[in-house]
Amino acid sequence: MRLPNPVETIRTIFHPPPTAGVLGVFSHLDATVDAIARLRDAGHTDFTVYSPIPRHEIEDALGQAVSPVRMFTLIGGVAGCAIGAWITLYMSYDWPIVVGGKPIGSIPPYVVIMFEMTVLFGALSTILGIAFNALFAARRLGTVAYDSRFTNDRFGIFVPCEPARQGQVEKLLRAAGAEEVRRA
Amino acid sequence: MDRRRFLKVVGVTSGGAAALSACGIGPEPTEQLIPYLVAPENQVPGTATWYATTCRECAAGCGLHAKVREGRVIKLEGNPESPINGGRLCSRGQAALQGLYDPDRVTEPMARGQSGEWQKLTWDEGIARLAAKIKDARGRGIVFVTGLETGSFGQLVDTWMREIGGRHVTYEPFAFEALREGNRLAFGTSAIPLYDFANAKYIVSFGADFMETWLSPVGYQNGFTRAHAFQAGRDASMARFVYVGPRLSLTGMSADEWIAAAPGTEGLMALAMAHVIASGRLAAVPADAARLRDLLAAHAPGTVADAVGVEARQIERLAREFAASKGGLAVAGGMTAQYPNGAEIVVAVNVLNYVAGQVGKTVRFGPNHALEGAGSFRQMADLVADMNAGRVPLLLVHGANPVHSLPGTFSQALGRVGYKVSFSSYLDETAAASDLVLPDLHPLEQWNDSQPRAGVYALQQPVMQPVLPGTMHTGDVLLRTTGKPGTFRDYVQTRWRELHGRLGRGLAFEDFWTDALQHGGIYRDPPPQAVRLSLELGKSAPGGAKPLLGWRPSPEEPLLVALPSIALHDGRGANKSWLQELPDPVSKITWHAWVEVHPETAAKWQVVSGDVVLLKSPFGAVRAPVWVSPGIRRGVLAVPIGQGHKAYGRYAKDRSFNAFELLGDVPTAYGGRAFTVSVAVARTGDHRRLATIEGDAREQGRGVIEVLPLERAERLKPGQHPFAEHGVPSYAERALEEWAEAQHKKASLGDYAGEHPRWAMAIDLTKCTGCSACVTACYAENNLATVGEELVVRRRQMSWMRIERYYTGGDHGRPVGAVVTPMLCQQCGNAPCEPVCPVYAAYHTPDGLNGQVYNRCVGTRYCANNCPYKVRYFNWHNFAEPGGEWESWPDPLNMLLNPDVTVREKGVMEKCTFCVQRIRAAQNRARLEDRNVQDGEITPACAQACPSEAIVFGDLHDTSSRVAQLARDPRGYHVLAGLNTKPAITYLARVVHGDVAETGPHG
Amino acid sequence: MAETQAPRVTYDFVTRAIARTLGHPGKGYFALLGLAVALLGVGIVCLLFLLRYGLGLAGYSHPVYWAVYITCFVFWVGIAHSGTLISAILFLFRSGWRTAVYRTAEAMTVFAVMTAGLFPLIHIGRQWYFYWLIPYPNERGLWPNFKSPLIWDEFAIGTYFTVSTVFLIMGLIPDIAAVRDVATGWRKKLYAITGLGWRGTNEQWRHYTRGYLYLAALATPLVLSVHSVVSWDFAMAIVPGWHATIFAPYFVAGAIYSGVAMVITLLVPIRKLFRLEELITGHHFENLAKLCLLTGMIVAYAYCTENFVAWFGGNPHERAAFYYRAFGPFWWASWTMYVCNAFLPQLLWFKQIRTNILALFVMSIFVNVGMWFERYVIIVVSLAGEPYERFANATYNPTWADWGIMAGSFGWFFMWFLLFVKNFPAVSISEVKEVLPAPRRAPHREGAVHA
Amino acid sequence: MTKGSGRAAVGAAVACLMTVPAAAQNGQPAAYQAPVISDTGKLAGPRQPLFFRHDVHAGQYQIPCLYCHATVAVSSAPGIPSMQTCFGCHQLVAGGKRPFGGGSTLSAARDSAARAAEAAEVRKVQAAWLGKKPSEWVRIHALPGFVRFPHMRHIKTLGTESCINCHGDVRAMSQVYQVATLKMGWCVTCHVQRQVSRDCTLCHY
Repeated sequence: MRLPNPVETIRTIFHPPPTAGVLGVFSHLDATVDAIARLRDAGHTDFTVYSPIPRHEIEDALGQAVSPVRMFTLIGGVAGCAIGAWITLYMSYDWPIVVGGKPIGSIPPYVVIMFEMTVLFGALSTILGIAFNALFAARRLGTVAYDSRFTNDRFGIFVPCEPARQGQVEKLLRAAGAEEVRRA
Repeated sequence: MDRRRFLKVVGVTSGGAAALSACGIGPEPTEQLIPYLVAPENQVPGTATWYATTCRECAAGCGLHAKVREGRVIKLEGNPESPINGGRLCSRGQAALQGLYDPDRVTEPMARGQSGEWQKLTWDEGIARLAAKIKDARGRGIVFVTGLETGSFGQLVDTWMREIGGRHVTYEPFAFEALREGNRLAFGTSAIPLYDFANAKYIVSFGADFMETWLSPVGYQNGFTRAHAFQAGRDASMARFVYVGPRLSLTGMSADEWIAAAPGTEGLMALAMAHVIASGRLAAVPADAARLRDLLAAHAPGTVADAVGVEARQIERLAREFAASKGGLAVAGGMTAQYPNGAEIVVAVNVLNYVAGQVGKTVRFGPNHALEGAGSFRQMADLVADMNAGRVPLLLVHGANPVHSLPGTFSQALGRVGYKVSFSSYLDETAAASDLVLPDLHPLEQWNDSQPRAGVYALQQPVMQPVLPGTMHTGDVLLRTTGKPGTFRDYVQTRWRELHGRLGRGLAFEDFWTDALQHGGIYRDPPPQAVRLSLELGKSAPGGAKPLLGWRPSPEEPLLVALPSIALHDGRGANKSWLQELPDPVSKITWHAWVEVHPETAAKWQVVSGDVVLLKSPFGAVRAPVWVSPGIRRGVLAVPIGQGHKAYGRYAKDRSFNAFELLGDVPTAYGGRAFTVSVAVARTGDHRRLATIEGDAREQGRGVIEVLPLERAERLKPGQHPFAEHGVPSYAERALEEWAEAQHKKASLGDYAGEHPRWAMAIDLTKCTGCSACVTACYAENNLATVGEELVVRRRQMSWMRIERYYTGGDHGRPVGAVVTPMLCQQCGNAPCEPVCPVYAAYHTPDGLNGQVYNRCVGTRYCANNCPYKVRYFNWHNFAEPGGEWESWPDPLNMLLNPDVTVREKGVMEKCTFCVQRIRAAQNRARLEDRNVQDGEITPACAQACPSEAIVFGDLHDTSSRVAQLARDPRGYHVLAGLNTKPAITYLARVVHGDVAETGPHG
Repeated sequence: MAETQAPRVTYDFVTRAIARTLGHPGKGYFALLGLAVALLGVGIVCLLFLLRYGLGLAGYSHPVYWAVYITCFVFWVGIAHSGTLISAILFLFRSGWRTAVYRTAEAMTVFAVMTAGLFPLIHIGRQWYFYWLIPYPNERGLWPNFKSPLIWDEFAIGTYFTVSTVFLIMGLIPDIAAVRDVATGWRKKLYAITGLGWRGTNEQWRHYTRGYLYLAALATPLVLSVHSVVSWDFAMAIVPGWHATIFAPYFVAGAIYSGVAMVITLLVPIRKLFRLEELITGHHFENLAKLCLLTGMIVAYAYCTENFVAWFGGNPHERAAFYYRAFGPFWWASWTMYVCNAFLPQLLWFKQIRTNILALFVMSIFVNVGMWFERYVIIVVSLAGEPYERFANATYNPTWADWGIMAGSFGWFFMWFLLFVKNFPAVSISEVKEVLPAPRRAPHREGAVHA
Repeated sequence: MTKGSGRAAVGAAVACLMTVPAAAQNGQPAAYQAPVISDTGKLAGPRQPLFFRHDVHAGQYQIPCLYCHATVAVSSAPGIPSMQTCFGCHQLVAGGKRPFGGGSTLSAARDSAARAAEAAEVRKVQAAWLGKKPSEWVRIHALPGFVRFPHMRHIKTLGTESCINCHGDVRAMSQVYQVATLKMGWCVTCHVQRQVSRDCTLCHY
């Protein structure tokens, strides 16, 4: 057998084959929300909604669960605090040196370090959480149709579905008020 | 110890390496290790050897111990066996080291060429040239000018001059002619007696600065503090000291009472006191004092009070106290009181001593001072006359710099001299003006001897081989010129053989000689010499008249007093950076001269400190920066002597002004030189920032210096602590102590667990005079950099030991006084400097020091900000960089670096660590001998040098140690104790007679 | 507030208006950039001299061991504070007016911290050993001293720099994506990469908004802590004039005060330069002005407290220190600070001043100067004035080395800032849109919910 | 990592220490015969002006270290022997007559050549003495200027055979080279192991 061409493999990773489906472009928020409701009624679950800004109308309509990012923050913060406590105390006792007649390991000054480490690690792990969840682990990122207006002033909904059912979806979206619908 | 072998050593050897490894922070590249060819005896690499010799920086002739490491002498300390200084040493003496390693020394013989440029000569050429010159000048008035030489060298010169029909003039700018003449007038002998300060009960100084340059400052200061120190329980515990003079000098600052009598009238005051004593029969007045009746009658306090400017009551009081003390001592004849009538003042003071029956007690003739043998200023004047008259075809100069001390006249006269030969080691003004320079060895490289005081035969031996191979001992030069056999060493020895005959006490000569070498000389007590009032004295006082009022300064022009600088003496110290950077004990100014002006006078002239004024005397004019000081009499000005060199070396040249230029060159009646002159003062409009280390002249009641009146001090019981912090209720006290205890427990880990010493210091402010010998000692011991004038102006001096001088009184009619205290690292128990250091460079050692790890320091300088005592110093530049702009040890000065102390690099904080290197050395020694360090075994450099023994060092945890006892003394207090820094230094409050001198508004 | 917006301000308008600022820069821009780089050059030259010949080139004297460099350090750290305050705290408070200004403020924060961070390194004696302050395992087995406020500083500033940087980048992502989709040429490539593939899907927004919220929640206490720690560099020392309990709040207020002033100083020209009058309105400036007034009043109060306690406490050292401040040789510095920081801002009580942008600009300059002098007075004058030991006190004169490196720091700061505003959206696109009425078919009450 | 290596070094040093006194007692190294060195280029350590063989002097002939480094027990500096010390023996000892380590394997020619070479080195010593030109040794164990190392205390505590702890077993070195790093971590590890103080001002002042 022949080895897979590495260049090919990488391309397929970064440019996966497009997902089949329908893309609706909306110019109005309420229309988008309406469309979401209709889609959910029609039993569609895993469609993607584009919006230039975050709106909780959309979030509510989608009924999403709370983001898991908060766990990252919590764990990061706690870890940071612990690390802060550890380095200060360990490093003090590793080579005990008296300064100003103070105890070798004096907690009050170390609280400052612990606090700063809490914030530092909390923040960094939050970033990780966002990047991990939103940018890399986002479902079907890059495989679904996209329109550059979505970051400007248009809302969009992409409904993945096999060509056979695309007709209904188109109809549904138009009915909801999409100003433009195209197949992908 | 066999010197010959030592001098055979080839190469300074690994000493050089040690010096290198002491330079700069950071590992050195691989270097060569050059072994000795022959290992010298009693020289252990890495361990110091000590040699005894004699200090030749002034006429006092203190005994020295020279510390030698790997063939380099690196420190000078006093020789404890010498009766002159008893192991103590002043700044000038310690700085002799910098004269030895002076980077501007003349390296080899030189002669003036046709076009006046210097030409190097070989010694044979040089000596041949000298011999030739002598041959054709023989018998036509050859003159040899030397400093005071009371030993073999002086004798050699004398005999030689006699042979070739020349004359030998010994010239000391401070020759104390007034004192000698005064003694001659009073007692018929021009001898200078020994003044027994140590056993005096009441001391009155009429302008004698016996702590600065007067005769034998170290010994006299030591004696003074023995008498003046406060010692609980000692009967008549503390002598009273009254200082009479126009200026509050260093000596005056230690006085219990300063009386600024009208200049020139000190004699009247002394006579008035004598009058009171004699007329009141207050003391056992000697019978022959009756001859003085007329004289004294003419000087009743009431008669002289107005002239002196002191109330009669005060004079009477002083007289009564003086007599009642049964141990009065009056001294006079300092340069600052060397008026045209200086001799008369000395006579008057002699009369006072005599009338009080103190002559023979506190004033002891017999162990007379060597200065008796010094030439007089008149001889110098005669010489100048001869020179001008062209009667001097050949002039030889050694150990004197008359061109500087006699600007104008002498240098002009030099032009009329046929040929001038200088034996100076440096290219000073006189050497620069001569035709031939035959560089002498430094006294530390020389064989020689001297007799600083009758009965003291001090010996000089070379403590190291010559730094400059191209120099030669002038004694040897003379011997070779005259074709005499043997070296000068042999010459010295032959003299000592003769001495051995008289004082040998049956020892074999070799033993006698070795013994003398080891002890620095032979010390004997000469028989006391009885003196009686001279017969002239009565006659010289035709009754009624005021014979001793010979001279009064002109009333309209201010009188200027030229004062000898404690650091630069007559200017011979000017090329030593240690002495230049040593803050003047009074003015705290470094590197330049100044003119002292009384605040009221300054206000009248509208000048402030730093304004440059023009001083014009009949003899010359100089531009001088003003320093406004309450420590001087209204209408009197004072300028220090010693600066303003035109040559002499990089540190001395073109620095400030030469006070000698203002002084007259006409001998006074007593054959001396008046150090006072009336001047006209004009503002120049210029201003300069003084290179001073003084921030505030007033202590402002910050509790830095505590003062106790004697009555209270005597009533203090052990256990009392008048200076303890008040205001904390006892329960809080207890709570605080428990808390501190808990803290301490949590800090007793690792190296800190178990028993450790707590190194501590006690400083007795009653003894400390502010002479600053400790400062120079610190420079020498700890490789402190000198930073130069510009940086001192920016307050960047490196002195770990800062002598703070605060003025007291002066307002609301309170008498002006001054208090001094040495301020050094307090080695706090709870040091504010330590916790702020991010890298533990400043930390607490188990034995209670504030360690400062130079190589760990990154230089955040946070510690210095947080030090309330401000005793941390920062290396703003690289002071060790060879050839660098701020180089502090230009070769060969770097040879005096102490290899036991790291030379700090740029960007590093440094500070006093109680000479930790000495502590560790002592601990190593003890460990080798399987014993503990004994109390008193460790002496920091400052404590070792202190002429008044004010500093005591030891272990606070050893309750029997001296320092622990002093720490419990009721007089003890901690500076800024309110900050809870727990300092290791206990200051013992200064005890004063009379009421407390206010230290400030809150004081 | 939606009503206040002109109808022509639509989503599209916002995108275009802000994308336009990223166009090809003009002569004026390059002139400014050149000036900044020149200043930086001056600073670098001075620094090289300092490294070669030692800190002695600067104006330090015996008791004044910290001076202009630390003054600049605190000054820049202070500047840094408003950024995170506006972006984080006001974000939590949901105050809509922040959206137009927070990006500038945040960028300013990051670059100010970058500037501030240099000074501790410059001012230490052996700059080449700065890394000894970092706890890294080394052959000697030595660790830094965590009891030293300087180490706290190191951690606080380090954390602050990291967090404010990621905070800035987070906010940028959707906007970069927005400009990516309208940009052309090399910029499109640049934004395609820096946009990290943002498309504004519901998934992305879901995590993004949450994460942003938590970041803000973390940044808020951080802001307060950082300048508190900086203030402890002084408050933990026993120098009279430093050793005060009010220092932390006093410094934080001062920091925000100076920061807001600097925001005004920067926004006014940017607004003109980029013609963003519709987006950054007088309304925004007035709010900034109010913030200025508030913090300014706190600072003024702190001044009063300091002086009152010094007098009332009766500690001779404390008294002397504050007397020296007001009437000693540095009186001019002290009174500059009192006038610029405490008296002048009182003008902000008048609406005419608050709404007059030129007046605000001038005022902000004064406040910046005043706040620099506040630090100068606290650091230099306290050290020179009352070092406990009367004998050791001395004056202080800065030298060219001080001024040169300070000038360099301004060059450094403005260089980065100018580069930023020309290459990344200086005003947040998505957040500005958020406070606009969303496009709807049916009219709908908006603002009430969001503004 | 660095710390670890330091520990390893000390471990080794300690091991040596324990073997040595025993060896000294039963005079074990008597059997030791220093090898013939034909090519000094291969040897570790810097080339010295004079090819002084510690392995011959201290190893083969068991001359105690203190014979030449006389002050090590009383002073912070061990002291380099004066040329006089060298000449003291070498005015009698011409060199090149010692039993060679593995000498048996040498051919007669190479044997005599080697002996000639060693004798030549000895003549250098005599020349140095007579010419009053001390040879300039290249320093191998150098500490930075800010470190104080009191040799005598270490000798006092660890005994006169303990030199090898830091200098390696020079008795087996034909040319001396640096064995221990002599870096601070290395010193400290030993101080910690032996539970002696590691206070900074023991060495830094």
